[in-house]
Amino acid sequence: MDTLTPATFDVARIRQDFPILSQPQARGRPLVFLDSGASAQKPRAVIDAMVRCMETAYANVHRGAYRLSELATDSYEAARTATARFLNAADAREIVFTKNSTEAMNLVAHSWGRGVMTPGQAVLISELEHHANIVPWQMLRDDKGIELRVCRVTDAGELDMDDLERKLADGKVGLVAVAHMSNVLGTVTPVERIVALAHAHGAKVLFDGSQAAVHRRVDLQAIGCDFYCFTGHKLYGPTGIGVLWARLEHLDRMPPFLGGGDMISVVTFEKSEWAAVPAKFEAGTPPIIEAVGLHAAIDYVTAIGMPAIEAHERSLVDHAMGALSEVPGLTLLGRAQDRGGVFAFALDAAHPHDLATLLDRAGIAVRAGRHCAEPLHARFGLDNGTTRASFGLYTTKEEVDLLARALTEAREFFK
Amino acid sequence: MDTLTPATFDVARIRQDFPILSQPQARGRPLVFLDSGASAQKPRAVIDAMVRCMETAYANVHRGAYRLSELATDSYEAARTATARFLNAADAREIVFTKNSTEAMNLVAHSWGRGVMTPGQAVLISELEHHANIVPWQMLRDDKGIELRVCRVTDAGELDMDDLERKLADGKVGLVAVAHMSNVLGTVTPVERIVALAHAHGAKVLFDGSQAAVHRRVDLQAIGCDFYCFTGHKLYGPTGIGVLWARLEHLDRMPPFLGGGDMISVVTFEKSEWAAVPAKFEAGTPPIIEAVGLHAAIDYVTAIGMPAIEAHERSLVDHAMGALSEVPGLTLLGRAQDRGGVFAFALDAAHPHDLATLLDRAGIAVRAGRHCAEPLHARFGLDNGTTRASFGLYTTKEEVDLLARALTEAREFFK
Amino acid sequence: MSGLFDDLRDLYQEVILDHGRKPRNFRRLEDADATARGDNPMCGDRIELFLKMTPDHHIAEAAFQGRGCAISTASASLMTEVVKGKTADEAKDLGAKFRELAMTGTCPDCGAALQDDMERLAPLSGVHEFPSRVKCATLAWHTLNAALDGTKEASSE
Amino acid sequence: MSGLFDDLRDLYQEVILDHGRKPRNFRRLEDADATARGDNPMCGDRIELFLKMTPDHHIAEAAFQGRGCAISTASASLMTEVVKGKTADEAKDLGAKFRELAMTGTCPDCGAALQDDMERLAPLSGVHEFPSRVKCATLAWHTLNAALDGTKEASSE
Ligand SMILES: Cc1ncc(COP(=O)(O)O)c(C=O)c1O
Ligand SMILES: Cc1ncc(COP(=O)(O)O)c(C=O)c1O
Repeated sequence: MDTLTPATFDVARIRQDFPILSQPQARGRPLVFLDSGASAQKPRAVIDAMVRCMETAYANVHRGAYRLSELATDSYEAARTATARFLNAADAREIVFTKNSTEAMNLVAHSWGRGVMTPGQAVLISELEHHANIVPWQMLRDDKGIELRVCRVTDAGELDMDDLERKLADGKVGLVAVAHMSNVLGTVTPVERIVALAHAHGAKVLFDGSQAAVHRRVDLQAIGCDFYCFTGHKLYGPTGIGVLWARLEHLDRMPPFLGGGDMISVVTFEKSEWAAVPAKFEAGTPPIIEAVGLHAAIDYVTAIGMPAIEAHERSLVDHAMGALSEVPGLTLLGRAQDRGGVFAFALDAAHPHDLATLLDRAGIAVRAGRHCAEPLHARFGLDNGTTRASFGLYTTKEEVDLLARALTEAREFFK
Repeated sequence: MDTLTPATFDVARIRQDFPILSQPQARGRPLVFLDSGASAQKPRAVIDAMVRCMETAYANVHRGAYRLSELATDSYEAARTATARFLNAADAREIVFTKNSTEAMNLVAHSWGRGVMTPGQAVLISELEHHANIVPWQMLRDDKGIELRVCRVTDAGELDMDDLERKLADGKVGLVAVAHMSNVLGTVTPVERIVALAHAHGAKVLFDGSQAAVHRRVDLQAIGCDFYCFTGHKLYGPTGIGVLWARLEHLDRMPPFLGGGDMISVVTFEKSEWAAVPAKFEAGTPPIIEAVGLHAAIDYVTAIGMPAIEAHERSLVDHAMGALSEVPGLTLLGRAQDRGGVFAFALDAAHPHDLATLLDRAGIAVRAGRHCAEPLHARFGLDNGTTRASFGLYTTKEEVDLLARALTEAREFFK
Repeated sequence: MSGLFDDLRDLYQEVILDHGRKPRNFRRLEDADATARGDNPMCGDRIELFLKMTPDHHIAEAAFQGRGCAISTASASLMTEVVKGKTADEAKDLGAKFRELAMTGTCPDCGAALQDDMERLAPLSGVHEFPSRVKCATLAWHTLNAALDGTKEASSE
Repeated sequence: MSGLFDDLRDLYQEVILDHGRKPRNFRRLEDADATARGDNPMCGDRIELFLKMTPDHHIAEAAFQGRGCAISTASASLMTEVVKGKTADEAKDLGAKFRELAMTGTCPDCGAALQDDMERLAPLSGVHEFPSRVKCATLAWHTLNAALDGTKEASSE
């Protein structure tokens, strides 16, 4: 599969873009960062853009009557345009900046769920969701009498599409909300098919792209969904910024979520009139410096090329499937056909938490636990959680090999 | 009043801490930044702390089983502790990080307003509020049948305390929510008296400290209120982070606002159990880099000393009152006894927007409009808005003088 | 200090200041055939526009009321002058050209037919250097479109 | 690669690994006088603790069930051994001292009276170098307090 990686993708050079990767860790060991699925490291370009914003072009945005504020407004809106282009959205006004993807999904649950859906309708999620795509719908269910349905996941860790169709059949589902890529199984879900099925049954579709948008080119026009979200810090950008995309017609219908400055056009004590989209959903001072950082992150991955990133990752995934399958006593969670660089596993001899502590000593940063996907772990009978290794564009095959060797040795340690 | 400024407060030296202040502006003019009330500039210490976090110690927080994640968690929690100390809060768990103060007030409106208050109760705000402290309560009113009362403001721009008491008298007010300092009038409200009155009538008290926390030492134990909030970017910190403080007993009673990762202890599809405070209110990946930046900002102002900052500002305010009173045709909005460095004014010959454009050409950054306080401008019959100059700790008397001279000349220009 | 604002004479030409101070056609037309309200929520500018049409669908009279900065007031004032005698389509076309002028400072394809009108509006071309002020200059024209289309409300956000 | 984890023998001493693999008193006591559940929500560790008391209020027997990492399992296992024969106050005092040991690696004021018990627990002192693991070691002791106080639930967040 190596041939899929274009010659231009030089992982050694890419690693030099990330200052933290050359920071010596405890006892001089290099950092082997295999937790990018939780949050990715930041390239120099992102750090520099944020610094430049703060050192030369910072002011609050909008309403600014002076040059510096216009500059800041332009930077902020340029980030919106870049985000729209990154997702191939039809209109930059369809991009709402939130604080993370959790807020994006809560926004939809509040504003679409409480403002547009009606009691008796259902939301259909799946067993492989992150808590961010479970809890807001539970709150909606308990608050407003919206039914919550859960699509099954097969033993291979894929969405059970028959079950999805069954659960859509009665036409009560108003919204299907599923991950574009699982943060535990690595599974990439068949988004076009989901959209076709859902729309055929009168349901809108939200994809939680928190993981997927990092690993693949997302083309919203091709996918055809209604809502999409992702989060800046996993895309090599800063914390404090997330993205909700929604069709303009949906945003127009939705009541606002947070109230405050910048989201109204007229305020009296009796009544406020909402501003136009997207301002309606961006109350208060937005994440200005973070938008600049996110813009730089988008430019960074776009310059490398999402297809090249995807190809690099595919070859890493194939490599990891081989290397991990040779670790004795290791059970991999999920074996989806279409998957990204996230591997959760259980090792017979060691509790995930003990294992993570051991690996940390070898300089390998992996996460232990249930990765904000408790129901999924329950589904697979793994209440102790799993250990998870997740890749970024800077991950190398050597790191994957080191992980496999360390796992083998860890098993000896605990046996 | 100069004598109130301690010898240690050296504004020239302080200005060197802010890289943007030495950036030459259009046509080589130095930047005269008089819009700190909208958002303040960032000192080198804040920028460096954020860079250091991204270059050497970044990972997602909590649940981390490896050293880097522990480091990041420690930094994040250290920011919480520093914030608690900054406000003299009794317990660091009373600090909830939000994205800005707008979200903080929305959190209270949702979680306290919808979860704890009961229909028939009232929220009492005032005429001098920022939209962030108006709109969430209007939404609560329209959603849940909570009455919204508005305390009058006197012609001097102070809260009408008799009116406040009258509107508390029937005991129906569950929450008084007012600004600690007005972002238009500069008025500092009598927080202790408000708390005494409100508590005597069975109402809880929220102060919007977005402006006040920047200019004065806030001592929550002395103030005695129930909720307090401020926003990072006005305190020389980054965008993307705000602070809600609330008494532990209140936070414990409040249902969560946003649902997602990190805010639950047990999740099944049937039911989720909420995590302990403050995690319950911090769904999703928090503003990690921003918390580090805010911590640096708090350390920065604390090292200078909030009393020194207040004294510097008092002397600036006195100076400005003198200088502006000599500008022909200028009407100052508000003449409160206790006030901070925010001046909104109208010039007879010029519309605020035209005036701001003119001043911008002179390198002076001021804001024109209604400053997210439309009802207040209506109260004073200034539907055209005002021009506003607001000070930071780096503001000098020379800048104030330049403003006054530029206003005088602008009046000539338009006459 | 003297001359601090001299280079702003490009933006605030004498014509602008004059129309800003003493707007023409600044009144309500009680028997208007078309009206619309225009808002610029960011700065609070607001105008109400009144049109009277001739039997053969030309603009017989245009007038406005409202509040705003010198630029939006002057722009509305000049507009009420130049649209007089035009058909709806002609007026809208002129508006489109004017918006181009306001945003870019020039209007390459304005053509000879519009030359006189564009010369009257040219003093406003300075706004293109002040992006946040462009919408002040275009508010009146957005409102004109709304009145002619019967949509009643316009916003220049 | 060999020896990659050698320096982790401080944390995972043979005693810990042994108690982790084969916890002592790992069973339900049907006729317990006191029980409590302990949760560590962050990592999913969970224990259920059972106590039987003597007529004169000493711990006659302690047992537990649940799931957890080697450290939390070993800590619970060791605890059920050392608290036997102690009064509630003695057991709680020992727990407080142990928590100090787990957090700092030492316990200066443990005194001679506790010396034997602390020596049994000493293999767990290595956790103090792993802040995120301290709560694994202390979960059982939090749960013991809950059982003795009758609060039924403990959490080591
Ligand atoms: C008094 C007051 N309250 C609230 C806010 C809102 O702050 P933010 O935009 O950071 O949420 C501001 C600043 O805009 C303010 O001045
Ligand atoms: C699939 C998925 N959804 C949602 C989230 C939540 O993202 P955030 O914490 O940035 O809101 C994550 C990451 O934690 C994720 O992996």
